[in-house]
Amino acid sequence: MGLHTIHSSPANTAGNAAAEEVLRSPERLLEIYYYLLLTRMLENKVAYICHNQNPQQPIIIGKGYLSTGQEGISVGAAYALESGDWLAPSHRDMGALMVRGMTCRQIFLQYFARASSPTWGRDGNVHVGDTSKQILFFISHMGSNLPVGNGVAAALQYRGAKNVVLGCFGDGASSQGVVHETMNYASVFKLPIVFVLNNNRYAISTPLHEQCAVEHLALRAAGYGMPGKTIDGNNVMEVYRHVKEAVERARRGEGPSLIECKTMRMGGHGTHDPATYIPKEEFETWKKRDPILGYKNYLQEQGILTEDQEQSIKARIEGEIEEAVEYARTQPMPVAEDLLKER
Amino acid sequence: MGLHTIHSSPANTAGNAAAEEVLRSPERLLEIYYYLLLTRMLENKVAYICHNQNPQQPIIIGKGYLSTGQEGISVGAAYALESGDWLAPSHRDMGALMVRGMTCRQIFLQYFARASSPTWGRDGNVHVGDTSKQILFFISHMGSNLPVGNGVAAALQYRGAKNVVLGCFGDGASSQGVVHETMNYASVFKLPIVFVLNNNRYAISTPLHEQCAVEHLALRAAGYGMPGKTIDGNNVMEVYRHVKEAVERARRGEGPSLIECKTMRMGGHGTHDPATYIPKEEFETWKKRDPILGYKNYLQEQGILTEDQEQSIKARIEGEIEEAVEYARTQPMPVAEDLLKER
Amino acid sequence: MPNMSYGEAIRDGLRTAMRADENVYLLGEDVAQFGGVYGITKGLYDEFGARRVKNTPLSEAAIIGEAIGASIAGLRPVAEIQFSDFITTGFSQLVDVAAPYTFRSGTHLPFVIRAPSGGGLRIGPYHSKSLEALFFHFPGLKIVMPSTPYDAKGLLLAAIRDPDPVLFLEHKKLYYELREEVPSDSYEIPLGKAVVRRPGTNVTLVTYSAMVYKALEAAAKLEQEGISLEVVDLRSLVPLDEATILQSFAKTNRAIILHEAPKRGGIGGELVSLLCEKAFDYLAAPIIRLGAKMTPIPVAPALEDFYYPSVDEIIQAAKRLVQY
Amino acid sequence: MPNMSYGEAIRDGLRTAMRADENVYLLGEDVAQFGGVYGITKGLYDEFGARRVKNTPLSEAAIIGEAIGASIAGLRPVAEIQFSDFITTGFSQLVDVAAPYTFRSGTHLPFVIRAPSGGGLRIGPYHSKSLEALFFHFPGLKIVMPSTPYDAKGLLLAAIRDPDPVLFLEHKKLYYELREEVPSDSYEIPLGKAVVRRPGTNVTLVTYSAMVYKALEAAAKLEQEGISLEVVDLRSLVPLDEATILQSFAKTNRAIILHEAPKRGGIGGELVSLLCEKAFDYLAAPIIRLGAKMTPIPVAPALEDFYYPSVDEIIQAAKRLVQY
Ligand SMILES: Cc1ncc(C[n+]2csc(CCOP(=O)(O)OP(=O)(O)O)c2C)c(N)n1
Ligand SMILES: Cc1ncc(C[n+]2csc(CCOP(=O)(O)OP(=O)(O)O)c2C)c(N)n1
Ligand SMILES: [Mg+2]
Ligand SMILES: [Mg+2]
Repeated sequence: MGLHTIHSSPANTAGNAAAEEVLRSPERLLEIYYYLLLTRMLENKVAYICHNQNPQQPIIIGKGYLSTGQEGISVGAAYALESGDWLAPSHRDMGALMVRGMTCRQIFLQYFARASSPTWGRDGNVHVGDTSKQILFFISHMGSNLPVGNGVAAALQYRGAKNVVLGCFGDGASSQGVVHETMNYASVFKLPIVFVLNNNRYAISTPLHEQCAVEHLALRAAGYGMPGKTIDGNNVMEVYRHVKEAVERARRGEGPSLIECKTMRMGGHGTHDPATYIPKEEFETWKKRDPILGYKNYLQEQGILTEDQEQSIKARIEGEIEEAVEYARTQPMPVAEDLLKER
Repeated sequence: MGLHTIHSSPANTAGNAAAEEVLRSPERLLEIYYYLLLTRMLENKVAYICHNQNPQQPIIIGKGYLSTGQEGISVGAAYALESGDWLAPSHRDMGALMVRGMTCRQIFLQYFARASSPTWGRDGNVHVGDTSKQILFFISHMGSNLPVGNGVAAALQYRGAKNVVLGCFGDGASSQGVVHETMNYASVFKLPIVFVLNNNRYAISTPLHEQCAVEHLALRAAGYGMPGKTIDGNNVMEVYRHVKEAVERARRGEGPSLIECKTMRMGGHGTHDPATYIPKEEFETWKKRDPILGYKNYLQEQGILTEDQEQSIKARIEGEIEEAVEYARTQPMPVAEDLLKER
Repeated sequence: MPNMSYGEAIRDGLRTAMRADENVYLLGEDVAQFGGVYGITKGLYDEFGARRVKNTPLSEAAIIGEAIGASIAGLRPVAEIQFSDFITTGFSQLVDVAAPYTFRSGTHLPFVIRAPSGGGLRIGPYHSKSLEALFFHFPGLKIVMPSTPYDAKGLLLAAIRDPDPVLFLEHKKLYYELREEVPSDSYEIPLGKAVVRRPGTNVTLVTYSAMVYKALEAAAKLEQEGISLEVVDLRSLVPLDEATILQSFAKTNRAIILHEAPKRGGIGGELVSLLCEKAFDYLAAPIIRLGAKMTPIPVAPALEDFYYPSVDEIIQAAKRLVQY
Repeated sequence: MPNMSYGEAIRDGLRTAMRADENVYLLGEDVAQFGGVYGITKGLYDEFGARRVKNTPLSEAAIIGEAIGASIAGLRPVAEIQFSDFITTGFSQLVDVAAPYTFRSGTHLPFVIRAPSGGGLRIGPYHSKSLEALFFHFPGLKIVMPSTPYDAKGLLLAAIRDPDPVLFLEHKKLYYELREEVPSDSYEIPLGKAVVRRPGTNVTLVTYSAMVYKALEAAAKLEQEGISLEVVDLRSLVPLDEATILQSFAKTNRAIILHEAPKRGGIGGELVSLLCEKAFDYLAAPIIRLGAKMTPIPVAPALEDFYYPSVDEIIQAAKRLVQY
C-alpha cells in the first residue's frame, strides 16, 4: 500500500501549532467525531431510502452518491477551515458540507428535490452548495469546480483577505485537463487554495492503474512547484493535521498545496451500483481501516469518548436526521411554473 | 541557467547505441548541419520577404513564425526518427518538417497561400503538414496536436508496428489542460510517443515565470510515471541523443518520455513582433549559444566540416530556396470556387 | 429476426462492425468489462479483448484526440463519451481539430463519437442535454440521432463505415424502453435519409430522436379529431434530407418543428429557414417551433416535464395550424 | 469629445470602469505590459498596476474559471480570451459552470469575457471565427457584439456592470479601422437595445458587428436603384431586441438576415423563425439569410472574400425581395 507521507518539497509540519492545539482539545475532537458519525448516518439514511422507496413514486429523485468509508477526508479537511474560508466541493464531500454548516434539512430537501431545496428542486442529490456559507455549488463535470475555487481564491487575494479555499476532487478527476490548468495557475499566482485529492482507487469501474501510471498522485505537485503529500485518508487526524498545515501556509500567502488522501470507495459509484467489479477482498481489507472506527478507538483509548457519550451523540444525530427527513418529506415539490422564476 | 540534465526516473543513456553510431558518422553529422542551415536560411528568407514585401500586395499572406536560434531542437529531435515514424509538429518545427521530408517548395507554397500548397491556400504559414509523409497538420490551439499524436501512437500500437510518434509543444502550451490529459493517457497505455517540449522562455510576451512556478517543466513527467529530462536545446547533438534514446524506448514498447529542451526565442513571436518586452541582454547572452554556430565549431574542430564544404552546403541551400521561392511565386493563387472543392 | 431493445441494437451494431473489420475498435470511460454506464458495450470486452475494447482515463479531450489520430492512421475508432454533456470538456478536439481537418489536409477521419444524449430521466442539468445544435454549426461533422432499434443499428454501421467524423447521439431514455425486430446480420441505413414515420395530409411535423414518440402520440390523438399529422423522422441532421421535408411540406403547407433541445438556437431555426427559403410559396401558416424552455434541465419531475415540449403543445400547435 | 477608434473606445471603457469601481480588474494572456495581441489593454497596466491587470498562463479554462469564481466572491472580472476561437478550450467552464449557475444557486456572476472575433484579416480557420451561435443556445449567457466605437464603450460599460456573465465579442477588423467621437466620461448603452443604423422602407436587413458596414454599403448602392434598405444593428444577441426587428418588418414586410458566421446553424435561423412566428401576416416574401459558406475560414484572399456574404449578394437579395 505504501501509505507513507511524501514531501515533494520541504514543508514544515512541526510549526503547525494551530492544528496541534485542536488535537489536544477534547471538545474539538468530539466535534470531529460528531461530524464523522453525522456524515455516515446521514448517508446511510440516503442509501436506505434509495433501496427501499417505491421506484414508481421515489422520494429521492435519482441516486445517492455516498462517501461511506471516506468520511475522514472530507470532515478532516473541512475542519481545517475557519470562518470566511470557502469550500469548492466534489461529489463525495458530505462531511465537508456538514462541517461548513449545511444542514441535514438542506441535504434531504436537495435529495428529495423539494421546492425549498438549495437548488429549488432544479438540481438533485450532491449537486448542491450554499453561497451564503461560502460553499460553491458542485459541478458534475469532474474537476470543474477547481478553477472556480481559484477564482474565489484570487478574489480573496485581491482584497487582501486572510481567507483560503479548499478545492476537492477525485483520482478520476485528476485526469481532467482543467485540474492541471488550475494547479499550475494557482501556483503561478500563489493563490490561497488547498487541493485535496480523494484517491479512493476507483472512478466508477475504472481502477487507479487504468487512470494513471503512478501510485501517488501527489507527485504531480512538484511539477507545479507546490508542496505535495500523500497521506492516509482514513486517518482523520492525519488529514486534519496536513490540510491545516497547508491551509495556514496558504493563509500566510505562500501559495497552494496538494494533499492526496488515500482511501477506498467502500461501495458502488452510487446507490444503484453493486460494484461487482471490485474484488471482495479489497473491501474486506479496507473495512478494517474504517476511519470512524479507527478514530473512535483512539478517542476511547484517550478516554475522551465514553460509551455514554457515544450513545448520546448517536441519539442526537438520529434525531437530527429523522427530523430533517420528516421536514423535507412534508415540504412541497416545485410546480411547473417555478421553472421560469428568476432567482 | 541550470541547463543540467535531470533524470526524473532512471533512464539509461549509455545503451543508446543507435544514437552513438550516427554521432560517429561524418555523413550523418554533415546532414544534420545541412538541415540546421536549411532551416535557418529558409526562415531568414521568410523574414526577409515579410519585411520587404508590399503590405498592399503581400506575397506571404499573414506573418512568419520562425524557429531562429532554436533549430537544434526541431532538427535534432526529428533526426531521431526513422522511416514510418510520425511527427505531430508545433509551430516552431520547421527543422522537423524539413528533416521529415517536406520540401522548400511546399513551405513557400504554403506561406504564399497558393492553390497547390499542402492546404490548397486554405491555411497559411506554419499551419501545415503532410499526411503522406506521416506529418500531422499543425493545429493552432496550443497543445492540441498532442492527443492526436497519441491517437496515431495508439494505432501503431494496435497494429503492432514498431513505429513511434514525436509530439512537439512549447512552454506556453504546457499550461493547456489537453497537454496534461495527453501525457497521462500516453503513460497509462504506454503509447509509443515522445514529447518534446521547446522551452524558449516566452509565450508571446509572457515570460516563463508567469507561465509556471517551476524552473524545469520536465518535472511534470514524474507525475505521469514517465521519464523526464531537461536538456540543452541549443546543443543539437544532445537533443538528438536524448530524443533518440526516448524514441528507442518507445519503440521497444516501454512507453512515452518527456524531453524538455531549453532554448530562447531569438526574436518576436512572429515577424511582426519586435519583442521590445525582452531585455536586450537576454538576446545577447543567448546569441553566444547559437545552436548552429556551436555545432559548426564542433564539426570544424573534429575536422568534419571544411570551409569549402561549408560554402558548398550554403550555396546548395541558397539555390534550393531561390528555386522554391521562384517556383511558388509563379504558381497560381486559389480562385473563389476552389473553396467548395471536396478534397 | 431477434427482438432487440434500442441499446441492444447499438451493441449488436458495434459487434457486427467489429467482427467485419479488424480496424474497428472501441474506447471510452468504463466501456471495457463494466460495459459503460448504460451497459451498451457489455460483453464486447469478453468477445474482443482488451486491445479492441479499451477503458480510458477520465479525459474527454484525450479520448476524442485518440479517435482523431487513430483514424488518421487508418483505423476506425468508435469512442464513447459517457454522457453527451461531457463532450464539452473535449470540445476543441472535435470542433477545432477534427471538423476542419479534411478541408485543410484532404485526409479523411473515419471515426465515430457515440454518446448517450437527451433527458427525461430526472438526472438534471449535467446528464440530460441535447447538444446537437452546437455541432450542426461546424462544417465537417456529421450528426446522427436514431429513434428506433432498427435505425440505431443500421445508422451506426453506416456511421462507422463513413469516411468522416460522425457524432452518434443515442437517446438514453430509449435504451431499454423500446424493442423491435432487428436483423442479426449487417445492414446499413444511409446517412441523410429521413423517414416518414406516419403519413399524414394536414400538417408536417419534423423531428428526430425520442421526440418522434411524442409526435406519434400527438398524431394518434389528432387523428381522432380529424387532423392528419405527417411525422418526419430526420435520423441524421448532417447530412440533412431536405427533399423529404420539402416533399411533405409541399403536401401539407403547414409545419411544426419539434426538438428536445432549447428552442433558442436549436436546429429548429434552421428548418424553419429551410422551408421559408425553399418552399415559401407553400406556406399557408406560420411554421411553429417547439423546443425546450430557455433554462438548464431541471431534476424535479414537474419541472422537467414542463421543460420539454409536451404532447398537448404539439396538439395545440397542429390545431392552430389547420385553423390558420 | 475625443476621437477614438473602436479599439481605443474599448480601452477607454475598461479604464472608465476600473476607475469607477475597484472591483473591476482585468486578466488574460499577454494583457499586462504588452497590452494584449491587439493592444487593447495597452497602458492599463501602467495606470492600474499588476494587481488589476494580470497576465495569465496559457490556460483558457483556468482564465474563465477565475472570472467565474472571482465574480461569485463579489468582484467584477473582465477576462480577455486572446482570440474568440480559443474559448473552445475553456468551453465547459463557460457553458457548464457559468451558464446554469444562477439558475441552480441564485448567485449572480457579474463577469465579462472579451474576445476578438470575426475575420477578414487573412489569418485563417483558427483566428477568424464568429462563434456567437454556440453561446446563443445556452440559457444564462448574454452576448454583445458592438459595431461602432461609441457603442463599444457604452455596451462594455453596461456589460461590466451587468449582474450576469456577458460574452463581449469585439470585431478585430474594426479595432483600428474605425474612428468616431466618443465621450470621455462614463455612459452605458443598455443591453438588448438594437439601433436602426439607416432607416429605409422597402427591405429590413438585420445584422450586427462588422457586417453592419457591408449592409450600409449595400444600402447606399441600392438607394441609387431606388430600393430603400433599413439596416438594423442588433448590438446584443442576448438579450435580443425583438421589438425593433418586428417594428421594422411591420413596415417593410421583407427581410434579410446577415451574419458573418456560417449560415447553417447560425443565429439567422433564429431570426427567421422569430419573424415567421411573430410577424407571419406581414411576410410578403421569403426571408433571406446571408451567412458564410459551410467551410472553415480560409486564408487565401480570393477564398476568404468568397467565403463571406458580399455586398453584391446583399444587393441581389434585396432586389429579389422587392421584386418578389
Ligand atoms: C468530465 C466528466 N466526464 C465524465 C463524467 C462521468 N463520471 C461521473 S463520476 C466519474 C468518476 C469520478 O471518479 P473520481 O474522480 O475518482 O471520483 P469518485 O467517484 O471515485 O469519488 C465519472 C467518469 C463526469 N462527471 N465528468
Ligand atoms: C489555446 C490557445 N490559446 C491561445 C493561443 C494564442 N497563442 C498563439 S502562440 C501563443 C504562445 C505559445 O507559447 P509557446 O507554447 O511557449 O510557444 P512559442 O511561441 O514560444 O514557441 C499563444 C498564447 C493559442 N494559439 N491557443
Ligand atoms: Mg475515485
Ligand atoms: Mg515559448
